[in-house]
Amino acid sequence: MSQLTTIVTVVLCITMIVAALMAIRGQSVPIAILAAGLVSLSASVVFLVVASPDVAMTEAAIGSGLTTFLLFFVLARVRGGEND
Amino acid sequence: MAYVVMATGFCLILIGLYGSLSNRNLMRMIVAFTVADTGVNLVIVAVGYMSGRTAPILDAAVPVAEAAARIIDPVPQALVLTAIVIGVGVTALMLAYVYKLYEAKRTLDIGKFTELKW
Amino acid sequence: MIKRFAILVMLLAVAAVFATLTLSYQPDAELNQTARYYAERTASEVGSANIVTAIVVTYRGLDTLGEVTVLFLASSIVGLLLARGRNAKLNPAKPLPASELLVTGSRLLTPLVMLLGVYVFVNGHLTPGGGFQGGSILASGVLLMLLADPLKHFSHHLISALESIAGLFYVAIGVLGIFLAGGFLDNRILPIGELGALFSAGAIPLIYSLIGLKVGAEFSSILANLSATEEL
Amino acid sequence: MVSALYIIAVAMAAAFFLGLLKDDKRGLAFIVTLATLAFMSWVSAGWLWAFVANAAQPVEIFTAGAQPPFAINLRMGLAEAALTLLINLTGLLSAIYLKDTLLRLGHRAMAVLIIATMALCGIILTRDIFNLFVFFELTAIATGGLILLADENDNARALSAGFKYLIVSQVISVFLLLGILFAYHVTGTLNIDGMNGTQWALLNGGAIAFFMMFIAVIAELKPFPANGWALDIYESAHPAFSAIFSAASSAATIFALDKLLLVGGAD
Repeated sequence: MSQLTTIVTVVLCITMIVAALMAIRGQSVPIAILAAGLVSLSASVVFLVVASPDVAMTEAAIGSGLTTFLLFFVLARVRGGEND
Repeated sequence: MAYVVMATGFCLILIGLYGSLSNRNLMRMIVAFTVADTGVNLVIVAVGYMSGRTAPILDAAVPVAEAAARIIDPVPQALVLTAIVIGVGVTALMLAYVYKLYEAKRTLDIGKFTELKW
Repeated sequence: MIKRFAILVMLLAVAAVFATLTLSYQPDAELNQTARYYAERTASEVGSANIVTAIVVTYRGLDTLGEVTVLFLASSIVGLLLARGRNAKLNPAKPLPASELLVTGSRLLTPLVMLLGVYVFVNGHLTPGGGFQGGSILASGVLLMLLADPLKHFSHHLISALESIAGLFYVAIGVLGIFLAGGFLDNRILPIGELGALFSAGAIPLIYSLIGLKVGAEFSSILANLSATEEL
Repeated sequence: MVSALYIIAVAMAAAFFLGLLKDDKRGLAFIVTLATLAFMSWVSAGWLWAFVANAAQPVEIFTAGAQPPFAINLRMGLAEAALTLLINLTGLLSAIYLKDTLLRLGHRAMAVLIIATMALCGIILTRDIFNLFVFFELTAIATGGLILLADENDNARALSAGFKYLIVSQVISVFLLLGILFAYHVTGTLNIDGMNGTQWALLNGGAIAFFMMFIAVIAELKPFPANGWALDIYESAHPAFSAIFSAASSAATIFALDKLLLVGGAD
């Protein structure tokens, strides 16, 4: 396993953990949703590095694409209760 | 390599579970669950990984004869495909619930639905 | 404060379990018996170049059938939940019209996104990708249309009709497998063809296209139901 | 005897067919629902009669034309026949009892009811642990949907009970999925009978994997600490649904627990 891919994986894993912490600690809900989208996005790149392209496509298309949009869509409808 | 990805997956699950159980806002709970689901998917794919092998696609690069020696374990990938779509199904359902709960009580704080035992 | 402390203690226990799992885990050097069977037999038995697709559609077809039913359930229940409130309010507030950039952009992009979605699930058995990925790409195409024209009334009946027809065909192909080939959801009801051709791997392209249409229709119906709600 | 696979195939075909009907044809949709549930009960009653009267042997049903450890197989034995009959009859009787609610809510609620009954039968029939997980998820989502059959006035309670139920079932499915996966890694197969052979639970990591699966399925049974939210579901949901939720799904979960004990090597 070449050095480069190991470094890329480690960097991506660190960004994922930081983004996950932001997702639960975020100041406001939109930032939390964006952080969760970032977690899914970097997870799909890690799936590519771990030689599973099918899962990478699914995670990218469904995990970061549709889930993030669903969350923002409902958040727009439920704006009032955001900060309680 | 597999250890790094698996350790990250387990950290994501722990962060997701902590976030969903300790937050009072409904939307934050769902966001934390999405993170936990991504963590579970990472662990599953990490278990199927064998270093130095390639993706389970039979083409010019991986002819059928040497397939068994050169590909990683395809079964966890098939399981993760199902797990991701189930996670999205449940998330969509929970979001519809949040909309209706907000419509009923005009608040997203789970503590306000106190007529229940919990 | 007590509740937070209790959660922390519980998660520490769970973290200990995960740590022992990670430490005691050794990646095995050779494929285990199930994976070895799939690696060697997929080309001859199922004829699909993408082994993961062969497992998802044929060997573990019942899982995928259950999987598609999970999405069917999710979209039905979301429809059930959100439909009740909708007929109460007859005149939805006029949402602000989408910007010029978005309308023209989506008019150009939507056909391309749909084409990509169809390509992904038609070639599911050759290249990475398949019904679920193609279906969600289709749904993001529909999503683009929803964003560009919020008031465009999506006929829910058309979407649920498409979803049900695709589902019925999928179950019919499954039952056909019992009579014509080895068992329920067996893909040898059509000729396997030679590895790598578009019309190879028996009924897998057909099944995965139906799944793609069904997943796309289900996600679109969830999005259409959500977009028809009012801002509270 | 009609193969037990038709319980699952016909239920799904009927649920998808209901989506085709226009919204005003609710009477026809209700008739289709009753016919499907009656057919499912008839199939399992036929098997029960075959086992009781002329002592037939348990039957393995293979799917996808491959041997069990490499494809999913279902087993129809005396216990399975009796339990599926219980579940299908519960589904049928509660459909009759829910007649006015189902007609008010339309064909989607009927499709959810059919799929809930089918998923419970699936938990009992399947001999593959990941398939067990998929049917558990189907039951959890269908329960989340069926809770909404409650009448209009105390809607908020039903909704919050349903939401809490979905949260707990999400946490349970995280542990069940991890348990299944590490069990697969240690034994190399996903089939319950395949796992039963090797005393794998004592090997490296196997004990923890089995423990996680075991805890997840026990949590599905809603024992003491978790019964806070389960009580609210019983109170706020429609009585017919409480019948399904308590009798049928507990029976299915206990049987799944029994199968898991088989996996652990307790023969």
